[in-house]
Amino acid sequence: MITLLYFARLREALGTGQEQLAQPASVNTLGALRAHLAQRGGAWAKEMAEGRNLRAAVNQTVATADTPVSDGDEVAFFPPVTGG
Amino acid sequence: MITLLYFARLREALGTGQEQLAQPASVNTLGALRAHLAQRGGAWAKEMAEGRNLRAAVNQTVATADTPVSDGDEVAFFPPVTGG
Amino acid sequence: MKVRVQQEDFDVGTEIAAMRRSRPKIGAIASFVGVVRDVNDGDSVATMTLEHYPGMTEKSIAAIIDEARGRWEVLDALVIHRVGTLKPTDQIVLVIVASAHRGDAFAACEFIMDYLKTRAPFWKKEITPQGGRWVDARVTDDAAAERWQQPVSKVK
Amino acid sequence: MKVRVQQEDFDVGTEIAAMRRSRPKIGAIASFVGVVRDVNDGDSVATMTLEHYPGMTEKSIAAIIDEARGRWEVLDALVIHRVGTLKPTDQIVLVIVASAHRGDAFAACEFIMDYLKTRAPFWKKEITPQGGRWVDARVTDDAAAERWQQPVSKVK
Repeated sequence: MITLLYFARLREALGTGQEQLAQPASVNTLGALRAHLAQRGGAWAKEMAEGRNLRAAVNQTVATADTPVSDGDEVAFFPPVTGG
Repeated sequence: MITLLYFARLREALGTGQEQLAQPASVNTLGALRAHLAQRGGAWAKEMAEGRNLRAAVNQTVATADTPVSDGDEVAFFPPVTGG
Repeated sequence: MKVRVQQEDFDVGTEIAAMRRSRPKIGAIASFVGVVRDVNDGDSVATMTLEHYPGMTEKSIAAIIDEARGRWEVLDALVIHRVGTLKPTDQIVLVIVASAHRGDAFAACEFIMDYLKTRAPFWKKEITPQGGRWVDARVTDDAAAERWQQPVSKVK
Repeated sequence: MKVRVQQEDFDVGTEIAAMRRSRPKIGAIASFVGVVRDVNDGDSVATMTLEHYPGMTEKSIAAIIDEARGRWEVLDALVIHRVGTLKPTDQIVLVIVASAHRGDAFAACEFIMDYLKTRAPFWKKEITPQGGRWVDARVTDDAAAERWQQPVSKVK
């Protein structure tokens, strides 16, 4: 299973902050995972679209589209940060 | 009368922190006052010598050799500052 | 070097006193406090809610402090960032850097703040008379963080 | 804008809290605390005595704050400088600058410290195992103050 986390505006738009996902065979990278989630349609299609300014982390480290994703990973999606 | 103030290392070297001086006729500028004091000899000659790294203020404003000095003024001599 | 993410308020004086205690090599302590303003982008702000990513947030800040330690002489550093709901005039964030010299303390403190703004996973939602809105990331914050990429002159 | 020259210690938290109170335009507070170190120029320092020029010292610091206000957006500023005899780990000086934005707060705070070091009439005498000695002015302090003569980039 992959643990998926969503934060802030994204969490509200998707209506969930966390889910467990059985790793699909086609999904080996962060980019592929994002495309997989976009195929859910609706808010998912909109929020996960390639043009959206979305950040992600794999196992709590900032990640890019080609970052590998494996079973047991924690993957988080979130908007650009605005702390401080 | 001119009020003369000496601070820090200079105060210790001259053995005084404050004095009243009747304005000599030849003394109309800070530079002339310094030369006048240097003529006292001993520690005065040494501390007021032209080569010494000495700062001065007239009426609590940083002054240079050509700053005018008049009766009633407060003139301070001191080493470069080292606060903070 | 300490990182705390908490709902509770903090006291700068208490934290600086703890840092100074029995540390006679410290000559300079620079600190920064971020405060909730009552206006942002022209709208009045009633409250603000801060969300973070538990675990990653603390690790990100620790990495930012480590980077500062690699660039300047840092004897100690502390970052406290509040989460939850805050109102105008409330304190949001505290950065303290202790060094032997003031140039290092100032530079490392400002560096940590600039990087924290653009790298640590926090998100702000403001409640204004028009309703709630998530604060957008600022281009000026990216610019502030990016200027540290250039060589930095060291003044001690 | 306040200037205090005093023998008593100060508390940064208390001063920052007083500055924040009822001032919802303040978004950023940068502060600096100078601390007595136990070593200077290679010698151990037992105590340090600070002398000042009553009247001129306060006026000089007020002028430095005014200059900072002309360069950056400063909502409030406070300088406290202690005089008398201090020992290692004691606080010497406090500078606090409040602004809407952190870039202004940091720059104005560091500017005030750098100028205070080279322009405000204070003198330090250290007591070391070798006896008392007046601290010499530092070339690095002059350099730190001089860099503000150049145009300064503004980051908000």
